[in-house]
Amino acid sequence: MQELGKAEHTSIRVTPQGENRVIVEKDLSSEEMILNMGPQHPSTHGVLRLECKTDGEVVIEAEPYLGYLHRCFEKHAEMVDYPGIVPFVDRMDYLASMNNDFAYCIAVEKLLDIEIPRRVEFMRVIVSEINRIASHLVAIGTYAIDLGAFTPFLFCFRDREHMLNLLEWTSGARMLYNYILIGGVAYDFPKDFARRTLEFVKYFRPKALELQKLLTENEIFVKRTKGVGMMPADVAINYGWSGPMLRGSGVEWDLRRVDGYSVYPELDFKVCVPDGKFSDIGDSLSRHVVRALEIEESLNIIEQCLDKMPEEEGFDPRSAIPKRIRPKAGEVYGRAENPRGELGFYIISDGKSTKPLRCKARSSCFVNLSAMKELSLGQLIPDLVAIIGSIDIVLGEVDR
Amino acid sequence: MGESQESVSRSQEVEAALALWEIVHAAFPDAVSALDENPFMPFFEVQQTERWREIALFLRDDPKLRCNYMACLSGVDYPEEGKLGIVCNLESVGVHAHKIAVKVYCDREDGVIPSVARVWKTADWHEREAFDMYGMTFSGHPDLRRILCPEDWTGYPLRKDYVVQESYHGIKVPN
Amino acid sequence: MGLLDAKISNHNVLVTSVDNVLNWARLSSLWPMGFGLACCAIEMMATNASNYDLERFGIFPRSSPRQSDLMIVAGTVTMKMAERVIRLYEQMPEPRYVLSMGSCSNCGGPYWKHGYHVLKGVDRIIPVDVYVPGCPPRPEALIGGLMKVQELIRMEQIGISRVEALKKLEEKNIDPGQLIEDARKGAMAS
Amino acid sequence: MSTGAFLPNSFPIVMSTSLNAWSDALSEYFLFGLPVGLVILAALPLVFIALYALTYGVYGERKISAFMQDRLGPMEVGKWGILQTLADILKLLQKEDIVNKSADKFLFVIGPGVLFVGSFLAFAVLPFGPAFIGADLNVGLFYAIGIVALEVVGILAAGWGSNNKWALYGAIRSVAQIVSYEIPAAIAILCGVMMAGTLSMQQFNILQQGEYGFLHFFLFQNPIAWLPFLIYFIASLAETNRAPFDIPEAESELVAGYFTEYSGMKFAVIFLAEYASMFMVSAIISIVFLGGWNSPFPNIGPLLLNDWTTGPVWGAFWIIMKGFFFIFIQMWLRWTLPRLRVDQLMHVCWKVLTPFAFVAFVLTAIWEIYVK
Repeated sequence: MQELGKAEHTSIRVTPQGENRVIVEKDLSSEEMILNMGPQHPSTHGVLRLECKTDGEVVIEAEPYLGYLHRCFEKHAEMVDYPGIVPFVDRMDYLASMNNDFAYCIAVEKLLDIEIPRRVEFMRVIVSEINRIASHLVAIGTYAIDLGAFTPFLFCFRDREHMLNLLEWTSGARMLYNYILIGGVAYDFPKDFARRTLEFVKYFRPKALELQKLLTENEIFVKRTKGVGMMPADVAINYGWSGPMLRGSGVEWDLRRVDGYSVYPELDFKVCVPDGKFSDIGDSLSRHVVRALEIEESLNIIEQCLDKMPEEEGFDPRSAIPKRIRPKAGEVYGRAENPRGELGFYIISDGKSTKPLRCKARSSCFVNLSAMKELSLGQLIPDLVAIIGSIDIVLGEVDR
Repeated sequence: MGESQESVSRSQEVEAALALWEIVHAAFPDAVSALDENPFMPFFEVQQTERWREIALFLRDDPKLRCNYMACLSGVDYPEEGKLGIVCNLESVGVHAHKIAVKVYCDREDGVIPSVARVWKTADWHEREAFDMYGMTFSGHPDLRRILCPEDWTGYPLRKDYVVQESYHGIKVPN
Repeated sequence: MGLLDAKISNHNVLVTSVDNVLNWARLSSLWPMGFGLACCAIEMMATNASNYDLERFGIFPRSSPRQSDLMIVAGTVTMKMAERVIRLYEQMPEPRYVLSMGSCSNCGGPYWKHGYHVLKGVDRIIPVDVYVPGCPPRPEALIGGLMKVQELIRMEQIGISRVEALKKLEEKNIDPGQLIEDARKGAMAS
Repeated sequence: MSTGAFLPNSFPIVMSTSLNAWSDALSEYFLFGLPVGLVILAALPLVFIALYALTYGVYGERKISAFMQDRLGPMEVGKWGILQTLADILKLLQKEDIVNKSADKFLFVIGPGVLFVGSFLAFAVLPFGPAFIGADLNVGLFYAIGIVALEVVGILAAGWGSNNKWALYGAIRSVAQIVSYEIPAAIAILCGVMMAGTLSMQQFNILQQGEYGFLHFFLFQNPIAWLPFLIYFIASLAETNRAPFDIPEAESELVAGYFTEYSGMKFAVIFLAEYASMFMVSAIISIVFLGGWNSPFPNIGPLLLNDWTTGPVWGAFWIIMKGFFFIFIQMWLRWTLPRLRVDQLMHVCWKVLTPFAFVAFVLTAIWEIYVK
């Protein structure tokens, strides 16, 4: 079974330059069919809709339709004041609320030009890295479901619960935390947080390995994802890809390293890119592998942060929060590395009101998904599912 | 975040942007404005809107610039000036370490901005979103349709004078 | 009551026990449609997953509306989605139930005031049987809501309408938390 | 080979000792001139399918998958959830039976019926122990393989009649898959037939009888028998649409495959048919390669394990247990592996399994003619 699928029809493999694109010959009996995938479909990760033109199993063209979860974030951002936006930001990428808050707070703090206590920075990094692991686990789990393996999904969710418990213990909410505030965080860590987090890290390391054995190294999984949805690096940059998607194409681009915001410059972590031995650089498998490797890196970051974090008795994490948040006139583009890529906020302040004049969220999924049309050309329907899964979209962030 | 470290990196950012702007200004002396040297987001404005695509291509392809990555394209409404605009955050990934923002304006009613969807493919959806929310047209866009709101939605929601429609397909919209 | 929606005016012992058996069957195998819309969908998935395991109650998600009995509207319903929700609801076979999960589908939630594109409550388009508040509701809350649906089914009889059953349910107010507690105690005892 | 190979004295339960005694007796039973016995004969496998699908098929699968996934599975409906499947069936009975307007009503309605009849008819030649078989045809195995293929018609009717694109995709995929995998499966079975020299299901069992238990099974009689055994097992997964070949009902791709549009009782019938054919292929593999209703235990000196565990009731026990064992492996694979892509599936069939099946065929022939 080692050679299983080796002679896959190379004519169907697509590279975006288009030299290997499948050309469906129009003979007399062939007829195109329009297949409407979604908005309620198990593999579209929510309410994405794809209108596929198909010829048999081959997708000639897939046009994504968005907006089924358009919740008017930008309108709300203009209607409520700066701290009031945080809960809405939470609900954008609901799998990684902490990271969203972090990105938003970075943008506003840049505008306010305030200094954050060092301990708060560490706390922010810890919670957002925990949330990054949780988010990657959902991404990997749902990807497994897309490819037909149900058990890894449940393993992922089982381990995710531990992280949710940690974050709930810290912030009081299971999913949408509203924890990172402008200028600080809502509460100090509970007593013993460090010990329990380290316990979790110790528990989770073998589980991550188990997941890797069950899924990533599975022969069928590799056959299903290797070489599917190829995206060369330059095209990926042109499409504005970021995060694990861009790194999957072999570009070492991580905002934690490039921008070096917060305390990331002090931390020792690797920017994960595929080495091209296990996967073809730029395919779905690479993107999956990058996520799997990042889980490991995030665990390292958490350990380092817990080690370096200054301990202070009676620390008030809200001490740096301004009494009245009214930035001076100006505009800013602040961004941070979300589990799905670059999450940026473009904020205009008029200097007079406590509400932003404009707050645009540059969501990573939205941008990553825009390459869907190109990626899907000439693929088979099962590959289409594999590609959507590898993009790891969260519709809340795509549609905002 | 260390204050001193941050201010150093910021000024570096502005310096890089200034060097970038000088090259663009030399190539298009009439079309671009002076650089706004604010520490958060240095930007310049495109004064001849119709030359925006040319400038964009130059920004992307000039070997000294190579702004190959468009981080963000946001539509903005300026009701006082009677204008709509877009703000593009550009960056060079893997080649140079500089970034800059560009602003392009158009009229509020029936405004047209040249599309850069063929320069940066990511601009395709961003421009569709700006069209959806603000209603400016992007000339030369391959597929300019609404992206988030339904096709038959009335009005442009993010304009400051937007009024929500009463019902959509028989369903009451406002609360 | 679908096929059995015949008018039976006087309830005797026989009809009542048939009722009980049929109701038991329906409440023991509620197959929800995996209808994840937004944030709540993740909590719904978490409830289906190992830690909360809805399958204990015989609830396991089907992806086709034709084979499902219960629609869990998990998340924000937007204007663009509204017509699809109606269509999916109509595709479900009777007897069908709707559980509105989370503030967004209950009433629009945080998007109540400025959400021009958000439907302010899924009950504006389809009839809702049970509302579960929360943003998002915890898995325990969802399980509580599902127990409420089970209670509603238990109240149903051949010949009486859903509205009357709902009224009966309101009269007989049952605390879902207590139900879970009782079930747990029962499981511990056995 | 005669029926004299039985050891009459070793039967633990005093019953008629000759082959097919129960079924022969039943078939001669007439009540008021009506062939009641024949009806019972036909009804028994049906009852078996229903019971097995209710208990082991659905409930067992849910429990097994739950334990593999750190869950509990059905717990609240009856003690440990044992009434879960009963509740499901009762509920499905009450559901509205939807036939959509644009469906081809005739095909839509007969689809599940054909599907079920196809898999049920094969049970006619399945020996449930030495004393019971529906019809001891001399071409029993051939008949079983042939009649199971009737399912394809039912699936195609269901998928086409639904007038749903997902159902159509599911049906076409399923038909392509089943028809393709018939070939390696049939060739692999032919290897077993060559070893036995017969097509009769009962004869297969008798030939694998002996005091050394499992050593008489065809799997261990021939150094290359494991090859057709594996080929047939893999092909049988594909024929019954089980993972990793479950692409016709791939939930994440095709919603629910060819039964997307089915609700209520028709859906239950489709499920019943699926579980029936799962048992059928498992029974065939255990009859052809693993001795069917023969006890796997050998006689070790004074411990007459083989003799003690042989008899009509023991026979039924063994064949059902062997079937269940293979179904368990099917479930195990189902909850572990991702699924293949369509073209990879066809690749496995035509470029891997079929050539190897031919190789196995030739090698078995050589072994049978020149070595044995």
